[in-house]
Amino acid sequence: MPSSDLFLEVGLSHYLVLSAILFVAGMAGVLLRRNAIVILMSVELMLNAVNLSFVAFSHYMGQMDGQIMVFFVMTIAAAEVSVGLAILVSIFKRYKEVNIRFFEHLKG
Amino acid sequence: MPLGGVIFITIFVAIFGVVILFAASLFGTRKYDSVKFESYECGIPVQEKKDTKISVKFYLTAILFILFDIEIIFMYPWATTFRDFIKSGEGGYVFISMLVFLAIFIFGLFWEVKSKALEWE
Amino acid sequence: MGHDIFEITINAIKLIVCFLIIVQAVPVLVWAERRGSAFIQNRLGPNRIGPLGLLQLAADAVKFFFKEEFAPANAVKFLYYAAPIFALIPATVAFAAIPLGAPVQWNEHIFRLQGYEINVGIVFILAVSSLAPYSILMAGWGSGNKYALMGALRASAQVISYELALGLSIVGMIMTYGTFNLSEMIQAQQAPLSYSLLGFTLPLNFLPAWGIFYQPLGAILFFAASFAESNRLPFDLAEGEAELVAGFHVEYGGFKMLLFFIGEYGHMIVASALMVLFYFGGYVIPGIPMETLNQWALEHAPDANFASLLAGLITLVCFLVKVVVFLWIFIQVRWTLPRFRYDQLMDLGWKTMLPWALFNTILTATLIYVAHL
Amino acid sequence: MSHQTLMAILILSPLVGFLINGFRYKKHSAELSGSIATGAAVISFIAALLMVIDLIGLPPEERKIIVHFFDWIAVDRLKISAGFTIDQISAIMVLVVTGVGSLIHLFSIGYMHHDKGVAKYFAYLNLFLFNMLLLVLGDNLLVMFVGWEGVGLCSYLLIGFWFTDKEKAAAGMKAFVTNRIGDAAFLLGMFVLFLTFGTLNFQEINHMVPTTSELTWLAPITLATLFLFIGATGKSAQIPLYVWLPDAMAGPTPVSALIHAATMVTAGVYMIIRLNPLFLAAPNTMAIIAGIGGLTAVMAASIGMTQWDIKKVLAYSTVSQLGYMFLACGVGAFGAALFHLMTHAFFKALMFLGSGSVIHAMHEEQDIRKMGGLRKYLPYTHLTFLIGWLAIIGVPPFAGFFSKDEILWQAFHSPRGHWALWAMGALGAVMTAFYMTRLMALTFWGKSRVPKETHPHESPWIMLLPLIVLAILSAVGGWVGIPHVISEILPGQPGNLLETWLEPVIKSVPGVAEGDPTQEWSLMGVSVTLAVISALLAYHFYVRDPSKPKKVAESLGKFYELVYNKYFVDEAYFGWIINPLVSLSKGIWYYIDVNFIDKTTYVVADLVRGGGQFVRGVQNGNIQQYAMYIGLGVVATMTYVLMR
Amino acid sequence: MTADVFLFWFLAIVTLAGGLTTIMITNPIYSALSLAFTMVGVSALFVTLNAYFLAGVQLIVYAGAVTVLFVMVLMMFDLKHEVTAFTRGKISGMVKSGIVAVLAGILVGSISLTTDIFSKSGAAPEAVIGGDTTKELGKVLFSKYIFGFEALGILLLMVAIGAVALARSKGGTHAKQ
Repeated sequence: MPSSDLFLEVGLSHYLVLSAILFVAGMAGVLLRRNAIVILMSVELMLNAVNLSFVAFSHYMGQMDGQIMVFFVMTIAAAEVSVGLAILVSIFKRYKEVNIRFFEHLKG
Repeated sequence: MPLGGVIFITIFVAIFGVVILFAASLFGTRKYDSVKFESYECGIPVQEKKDTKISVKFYLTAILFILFDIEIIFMYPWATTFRDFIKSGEGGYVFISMLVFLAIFIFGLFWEVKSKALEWE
Repeated sequence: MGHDIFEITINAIKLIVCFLIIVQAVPVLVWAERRGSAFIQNRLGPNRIGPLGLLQLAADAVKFFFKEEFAPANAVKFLYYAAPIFALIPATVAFAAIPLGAPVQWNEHIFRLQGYEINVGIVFILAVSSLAPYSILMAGWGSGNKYALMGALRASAQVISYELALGLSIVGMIMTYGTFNLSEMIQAQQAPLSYSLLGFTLPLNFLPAWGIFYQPLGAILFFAASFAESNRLPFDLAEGEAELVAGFHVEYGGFKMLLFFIGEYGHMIVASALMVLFYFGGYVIPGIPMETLNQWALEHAPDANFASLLAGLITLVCFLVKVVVFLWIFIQVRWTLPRFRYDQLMDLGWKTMLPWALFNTILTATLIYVAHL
Repeated sequence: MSHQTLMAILILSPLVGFLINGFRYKKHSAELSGSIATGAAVISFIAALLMVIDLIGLPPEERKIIVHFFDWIAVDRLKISAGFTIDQISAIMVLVVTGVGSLIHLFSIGYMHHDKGVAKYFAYLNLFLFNMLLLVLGDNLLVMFVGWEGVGLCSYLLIGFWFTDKEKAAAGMKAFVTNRIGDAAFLLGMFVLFLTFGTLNFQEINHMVPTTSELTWLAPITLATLFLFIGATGKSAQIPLYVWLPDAMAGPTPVSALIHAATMVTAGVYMIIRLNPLFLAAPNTMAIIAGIGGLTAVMAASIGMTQWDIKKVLAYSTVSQLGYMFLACGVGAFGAALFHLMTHAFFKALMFLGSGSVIHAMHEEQDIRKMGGLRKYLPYTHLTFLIGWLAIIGVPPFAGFFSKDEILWQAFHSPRGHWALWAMGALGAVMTAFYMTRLMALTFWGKSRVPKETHPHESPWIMLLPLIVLAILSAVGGWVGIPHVISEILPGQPGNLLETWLEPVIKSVPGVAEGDPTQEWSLMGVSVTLAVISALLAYHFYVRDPSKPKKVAESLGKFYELVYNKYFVDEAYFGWIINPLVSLSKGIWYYIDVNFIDKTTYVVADLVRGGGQFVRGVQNGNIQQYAMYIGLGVVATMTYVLMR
Repeated sequence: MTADVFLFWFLAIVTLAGGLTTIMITNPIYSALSLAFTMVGVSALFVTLNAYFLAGVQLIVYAGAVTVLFVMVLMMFDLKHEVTAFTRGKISGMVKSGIVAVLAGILVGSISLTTDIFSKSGAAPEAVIGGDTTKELGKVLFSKYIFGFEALGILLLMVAIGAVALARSKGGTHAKQ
């Protein structure tokens, strides 16, 4: 892509690159943060990034399937957060701890 | 383009709020003492620790809200397209599949009520 | 390019006007509420400043402006100051999407009497309103006060609980109109009312085809849920003076408090406007379809432009009158009903309104399906 | 009604029954729960019947009703639809499953009358039926696999139905775990098939199978069929995975009849018949199947001769009969396998239900040493059991004769067959006759050994009705597949209906020669004669002798020598033939079953545990580290994909 | 630079800023709030892609429900002692950062290398869905994806039951400090 177009015309690749950066940012959060809740949030960030690329593909390829997938991803993300936070709250109630490194003591 | 309008009004309101709060702070009288900065707890001496015991119910409500909210949102596309489906002759199929979905919804709600997850006190 | 700038300017002005309507409506509403409540309770209410106490609101504004500015020591400063501003945004953004009157055609330009036209209007308004808990939670947390935090949690739990009933109660309505677009909904409500089922038709031509006649249960549920959404009595548990002092804004005073007020009244206005839009025909005058009105305006105005303007203004007034009726119901209810207990509130939301809304949805779907058999 | 509606009713009716009974799982009324469940099964059966009648109306080459409900999975090449097929094979199967299933549901109403969890029981039974229908009707391997897993689950739930008894719960667990081993292999087989053919649809696979046979061992079809066969040995209780079936008798007896005799355990055979062109293309696999089948038939029968528990005897008998079916599959006689599957479903369900009736009458006593002479207490049960007995030992013209004989003949005659296979089959038949007669003798005939405190009583009509229906089926069910040599001498010369029916869907083994009628007659004669002799022998030992020796020895001192001599022969039989045979059987049971096979699994378990200890260091509980491994994997994969 | 392009860049920067703040800031509450901000940004990006209904759903579900839940839980926890924000281990931290950087490079690189496949010339203009996609979405959802739709209903039911069971597991009904 010629550099003059880069800022003047927006296409699929712009959205994809944005989505990729968001995804990688979320991944960095998952890998590097210590607070379990923040890790869950980073997972949400990754899912959002994926959603963005789904919608972008859907738009530029003229198919609805991508948007449906986003719908499903959102549902599953919400389910995941519900269960994840429920587990975190249970652990927090017992141990007053949300550090992810603490969780390795929970193995049986 | 509505999106631009939305962004515009959002920023405008935010700036308006900031400006007006700032302006109000310029005009107000200022007579500070240490008591004034304490948290207001009905006049009794302030407990330093925010020793709040918050019922898990709040968060349980929020979780159930998310789940039911999504189920409701699933009904929106159905609601808009239901008449179109009826016109194209697929109404019965879509109607039944939604009834199944609603049955799941109702079962969930019924279960939550029965399991006393929605009881307060 | 000049054309673009013209459009942008017009839109910006429209948006600012929308915002100003909300802001300016608040003192009027406060006055109405105080006078109204006084009459309900056999008192006089504010009557000293200006005729009928009308200038009381100006005096209040000035008083708020000169209040002392401080934040509690425990407060998280950023959240504490940001919360009232965030309280304003959802109501304003949602209000700007509501069509206030018939579009005005001036030569080749069409001016819609709304901030912006959004083709998924209902979803947009619901989405924006769903952001309301943030302001509450930020205020509750930012104040660094446990009463505030409790109030915030209660308020947000309440708001989200009733959002379910609210969202579900309009599913039937969406099904009836088959669209998310607010303007199309108003269009659909112009025709005379007639019920048709299994090939039989019951024409009731003297009534307009308002949503209320198709969705009476949905309308009641929606209205009740809007009370809870805007944290008004009998649902103002968050403020429950006896238990929580003043809820999440216990630490707020002066103009910050006023901004919360504006947000709350803004919600009320949006809720009333939506009630009118969904169930009471929007800006259309009852009994007079838009064609008749346009015809009438053409006969009484110098040219087509002014006729369109006239029609727009008349519908705007009509809309405002309808909205005012509902605002008055809001005020009337506030001073009539006692406050719920918190468990009663939650039970009402989850165990009464949600099942009824579900019932309404299923009933509507069945009727529509049967009607088309 | 359209086929789609019928198919939906057929499949969903048990599911609805399951849901209804599942929601009222705490209710105690056997009548109501049972009626709901039985009603669901009967509706299913009627729907199946209507479909099959439609099917018969079609011309033979087009006999296939395919119903497509929705696309289930569509990822790249993997396109799986929720589609169901009724063709000649599944028609028989679906009738057996729903028909016998309905009868067993009916029987259960009486049998489970006093049980507390009766609604739960019927819910499981309906769920089983639903899953079995998925398995039978699915038009691709994945849908079949869903049913396959589902029936395994139901089997587990029902074996451990009285889970408060630890042993019974353990038996359920054993069945589940053993089945899982097979299921894993089944999955592997599916993967290989998908890699090879790019589809999992039965029709497409059967179309795509090359006409030439694969002769090497590691070729994809041989590999796939081997994996699938291992899966089948798990589900159908063949060597080496049969160990769970005898233990599975811990479940309620109707369950044993439905799941562990008539339907579920035949799933492996059914799968092989479904994919018969595929298996035909892999002669090596076929040889293994035949060998394992024959071996299982003999070994299980020999174990069956030593058991004292009425249900255990029947269980080993089931394993042995399944061995016959695999033997038939292995020699390419798929039609015979399906035939035997059907007749076996009739008579084995009959015998299990009969044993249920006996157990019911004896107040939960299962030891045949404490029975005897029950004929006079349970006349109808005895009569029906008798028919089942005649059928299983292969007395003409009962059902078992035709199917078993068909298998034996094919084992000898088919190009993939061998005289040794025939010999194994015949030996199995002889032993079957012996232990079944022994079972009959000890249970119904001879002197009563029933303890005084039990008063056996005939079962209620609701339990007898299924017995009678099944008895009729066991008697006449074999007439649909009368071999040519016999039909030639019968009046009217009835054709081999089953063979004609199955002809379009069953591929025959390449190089089948016309059979020699004399040879067929003589083989038939040999096997039947041997079986009858064996049965008479068993009758002699277990009915006549046990009472005679003492009486004769005490009262008739002078003729003692003569009598002694007579008994000396018998003792010799006992000492030289029966006891060695019994101890050999016991030895086989002890050394091969308990010591060798069980121990082998322990060794595997130890290996896995040791490996686990070694790898455990990596799994330190640090979730972020796991995430890091995932990230590394992603980076590596992406680099590989980009570099390629 | 047209309005659309301007909007994209504005939203992209805003969204990225929100996302980065989410993972960088040490106070979890600010993290959650900036996550909400990111969600709103993504929703606006959906609007630029004509996915109006999804944008609304994104706001309702993510910003209005999921992130509110995060904020509520954080406020309930009232984390006094701040958890060490980032991983401490030097080697693993370096490896992790390395993975992130490499992955970012690979993704962005491969997207820009394959850009000509998807660029404007590649996709025919009429293939780009214009206007209102909401009804289209409904139609596809309720015909092609009906099975997934029902399955998700059951998933949500299971999660509702599971979450209640988890929330009521040991530890009483009150969070203790």
